[in-house]
Amino acid sequence: MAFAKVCSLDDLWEGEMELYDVNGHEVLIIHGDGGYVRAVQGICPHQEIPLVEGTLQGKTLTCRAHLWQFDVEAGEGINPTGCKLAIYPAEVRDDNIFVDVEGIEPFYTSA
Amino acid sequence: MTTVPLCVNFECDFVLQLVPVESDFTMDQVAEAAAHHSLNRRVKPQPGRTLRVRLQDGESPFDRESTVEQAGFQVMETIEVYYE
Amino acid sequence: MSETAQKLKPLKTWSHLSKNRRRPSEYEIVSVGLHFSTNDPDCAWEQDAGTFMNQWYRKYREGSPVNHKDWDAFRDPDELVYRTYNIIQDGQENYVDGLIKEFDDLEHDQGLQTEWVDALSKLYTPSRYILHGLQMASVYLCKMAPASTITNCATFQAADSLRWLSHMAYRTKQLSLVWPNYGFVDNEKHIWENAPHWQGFRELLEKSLIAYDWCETFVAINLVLKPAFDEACLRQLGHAARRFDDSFLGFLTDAQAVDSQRSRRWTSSLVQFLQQNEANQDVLDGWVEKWVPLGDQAIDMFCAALPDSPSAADDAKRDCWSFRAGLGLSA
Amino acid sequence: MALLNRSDWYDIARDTNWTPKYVTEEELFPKEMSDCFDVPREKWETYDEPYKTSYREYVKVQREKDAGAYSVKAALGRMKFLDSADPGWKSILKLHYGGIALQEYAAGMAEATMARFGRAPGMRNMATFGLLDETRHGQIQLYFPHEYVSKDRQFDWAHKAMHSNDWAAIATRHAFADIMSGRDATSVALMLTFAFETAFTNMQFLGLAADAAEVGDVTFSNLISSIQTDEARHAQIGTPALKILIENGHKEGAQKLVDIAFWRNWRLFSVVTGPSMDYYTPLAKREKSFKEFMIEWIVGQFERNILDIGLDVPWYWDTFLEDLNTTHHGMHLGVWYWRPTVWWDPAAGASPDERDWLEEKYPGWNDTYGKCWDVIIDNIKNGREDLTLPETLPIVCNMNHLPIVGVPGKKWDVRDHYLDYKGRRYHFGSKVDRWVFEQDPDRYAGHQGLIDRFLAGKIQPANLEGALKYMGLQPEDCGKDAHDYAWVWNYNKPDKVAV
Amino acid sequence: MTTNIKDIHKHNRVGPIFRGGELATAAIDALEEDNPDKEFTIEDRAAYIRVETDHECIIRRKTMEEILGRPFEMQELEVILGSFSGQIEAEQEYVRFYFDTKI
Repeated sequence: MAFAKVCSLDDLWEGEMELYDVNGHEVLIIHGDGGYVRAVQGICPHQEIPLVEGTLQGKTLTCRAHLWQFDVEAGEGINPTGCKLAIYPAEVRDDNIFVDVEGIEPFYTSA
Repeated sequence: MTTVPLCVNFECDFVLQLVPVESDFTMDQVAEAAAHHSLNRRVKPQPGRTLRVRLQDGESPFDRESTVEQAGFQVMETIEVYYE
Repeated sequence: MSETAQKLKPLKTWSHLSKNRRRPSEYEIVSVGLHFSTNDPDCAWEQDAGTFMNQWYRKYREGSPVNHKDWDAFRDPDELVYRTYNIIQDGQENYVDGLIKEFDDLEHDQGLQTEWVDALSKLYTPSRYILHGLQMASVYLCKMAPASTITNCATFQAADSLRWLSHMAYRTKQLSLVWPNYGFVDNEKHIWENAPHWQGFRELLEKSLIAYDWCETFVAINLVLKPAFDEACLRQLGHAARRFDDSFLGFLTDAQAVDSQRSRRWTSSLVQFLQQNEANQDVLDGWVEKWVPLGDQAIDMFCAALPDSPSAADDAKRDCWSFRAGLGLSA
Repeated sequence: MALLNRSDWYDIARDTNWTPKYVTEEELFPKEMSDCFDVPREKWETYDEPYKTSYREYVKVQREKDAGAYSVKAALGRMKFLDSADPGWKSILKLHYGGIALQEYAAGMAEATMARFGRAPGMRNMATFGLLDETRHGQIQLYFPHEYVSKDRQFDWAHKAMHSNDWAAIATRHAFADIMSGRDATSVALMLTFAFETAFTNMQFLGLAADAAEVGDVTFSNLISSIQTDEARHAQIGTPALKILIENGHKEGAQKLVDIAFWRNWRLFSVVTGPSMDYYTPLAKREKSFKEFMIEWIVGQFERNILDIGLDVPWYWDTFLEDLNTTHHGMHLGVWYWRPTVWWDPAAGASPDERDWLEEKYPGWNDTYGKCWDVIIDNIKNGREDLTLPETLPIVCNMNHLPIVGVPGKKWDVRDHYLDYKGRRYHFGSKVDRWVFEQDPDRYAGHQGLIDRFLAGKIQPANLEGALKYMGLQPEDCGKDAHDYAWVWNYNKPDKVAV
Repeated sequence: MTTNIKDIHKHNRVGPIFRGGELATAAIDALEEDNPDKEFTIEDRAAYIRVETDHECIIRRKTMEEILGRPFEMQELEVILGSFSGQIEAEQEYVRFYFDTKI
């Protein structure tokens, strides 16, 4: 049931990412170079830093605060390894981005 | 009856303006049409005084009753509208 | 609330780029759609449509037989902007400064063989006229191109030509100081205007300079003259230089080739861009067929004068041919 | 052997003229593209550019200039300044970028005319650097305002203005077509580099930079003064060209081109730089009045230069000196009154304190321009904003394409300097504009100004709304009073206190 | 304004107009050193500094090097040279500002 419309491709252009509240979940929607769309947890698992303030190069997302890096495809930490980003199912229908947040919780480290 | 656009220079205003009039307008009507775009906008009215119309540099005004057609105004003729 | 509904959304970039729905790069922000003279095909510049300049643009830009539905869609594959051009070329100039200093310390010019010094005076230093001619032709292309993204490529190409003209002037002076009796500095114009081996290039250059259709200039210069010059006067001359132990010239031509490679990249992109409209293919082929014989003749005449280089002309022509053939052009 | 100095090899790099054999000299350098005076080639070979540079020096120095401009921008985080900037100052930025960025790029195409068709190799080389410079000016002046478009749609006009039929864009395009884009290489050297770049660019790029520094807009101040360092170099293309023309008996013709260019620039700057300095810049931050800056840069500096090179001052100089007191006040009043037709928010600059300043700098202001502002102020106070907005179009000059203005109030002297030519009446804002037309009527005669287009039915519907549409202005773009009339409430303050 | 506006151009003042900063300070020092018989007026307007003297002045590369205590190429001056009064002669070893005529 749970795919919800978050925004349109007019709102979020290729090369942009934006933080959205989707049914109470803070979700970072990424519309990456080449046109792929991903939805990941909005807050860095390291500390309480919004990832939207970081930078995206290719599929590598870097948090602005301590430069933790993640592969947004798999949600795996690149540096450091061993940490994870929650990935929400996302799809594009008729130029709109839909995300399903049901049953997915963000990861946090205690580091 | 045709519309004749005029180039109007209104006394004490700072700019020439485009004012369309009809060929059967009297000079009083021309003055009124011109005044609409200057008086109370950038020029203070002078109650009790009459507005007259003349060609730019014309020595004397046209009769108040004569029409645009009678005055022979060409399209974009430059006229001055001023207090008598 | 119809009023709110009609209210325009805030922009993320220039309105003309917004339709792409893609975050624009610095290159796009500052390079795309800068010519406003293309807006009215009958009157490029805001004056009487019949002025000489307006007629010129109508004839040589709007009247060109090549067409494209959106000239502003062209992109430089290197995405060069003014800022990055200077950074790159300042670095390249540092490298050439280093070469000059290194070979100067080695007293390189003093050790040249006299036969080769003579060759340099006839085959190398007179090419300042071509380098300057390329500069002139490139600025013309820049002035007339139908999109600012094409103009900018031509601008940097013109600047590159001035760069090499400057190096040539420097080398000419250096050689004249070490070898005062070979006519360096004073004799190049005479050689350029009279020596048989330059007449092919001279004919090609002069005719290219008056090929005033913007795209014909592009074909004549970027697909024929520049490749012919690069292959004959840089690469083959560079090979000959190494055979005469003049490694300095070889290093210099290698450095120049970096600029030429960049020119070929955007040249290729522009040809492919033109080919998006099938009708342009015949026009391009027609121009290539018109100009290539002049290019081949220039190579033949020049390479015949290269010492100890029997295969130079064929090698140079083959390399030019394969560059154009790789772009699907008929020669 | 020591490394060479620039002067050792410089002349070789400009010994690049040759005699064409396979094409004719006329084909290679058509008179209409190269030199309308047809000075022989060998005379041009004495051309010696006084401000020299080499490619090597150029890329190094320009890299350094850009590093300076971009790093200041990055370090100061411009967005914050813009948020707190006075609305009048924001309007200066919008006007500046929209009027200038793409025209600078177009100036590059005029540099290209000199670089291809100039008869002297030294001119061609210097103009190649000039072409690069103008590429810089176009690009950097798009890059800097781009980040503002998300905050304020009017900044879109930095790119859009010159593509539009806004009257200010038509006026700007017409002026620059006349001094650069539509001219041969020699004329460009005189009209663009000499008459414009050694004169008026100083006003906008150094004079205004002084105001910017006062306002605290360090990024903008730094940017435009950096741009002017390029102009100072390539502006010197014109001086040796002028000397050659004078030496070869063409003083009169050269003088005429300089006179035309100077006048065209003057009128344009009266609407761009004049209001910026005397009305939009916050009062406390004004370095000098527009007239004082004009006296410093144009009368004191440029006029002296004209004489030194061997020309005379333009024949209309007395008219011009008189104009310094008036024209830009009328242009400002026109821009403010027709504010929906511009892409910036004009600051009225007519509060009581500002009027005191204007009266001091321009004695008689209150009795003339002030009279119009008195009526405007009353209307706003009385809730009649409608009367402060236009219902028709001003007549624009067929030469400068700006409203035909004059002195209002007690010294009313507005007039139409018209001319009938080949069955059509042309309207001009001054006798000098009319004189320019008469020098070369066919260059201008077929052109239609905004009013001509309106009367020809090209603007539909034929009213102000249609005109705004024709000019490309959406409601969000249209100019409003920059301070939302707050300046009006400084009048009659005692009354308000009493209430 | 006490001078008649029609006479304002009747002067022989030449010189550079610099953008502010360390280099400008050095260049002004160099001007004074290289033109010992000249008096300079300096008008500082934050964004630019107008430096003027009578009829002619010169800045030499060597002097700039001495003042800055580092190698200096004359072209570096371009970074701060926003404008100038008079004519210019910009060479590798010096930059000169001058008038051909005297008023």
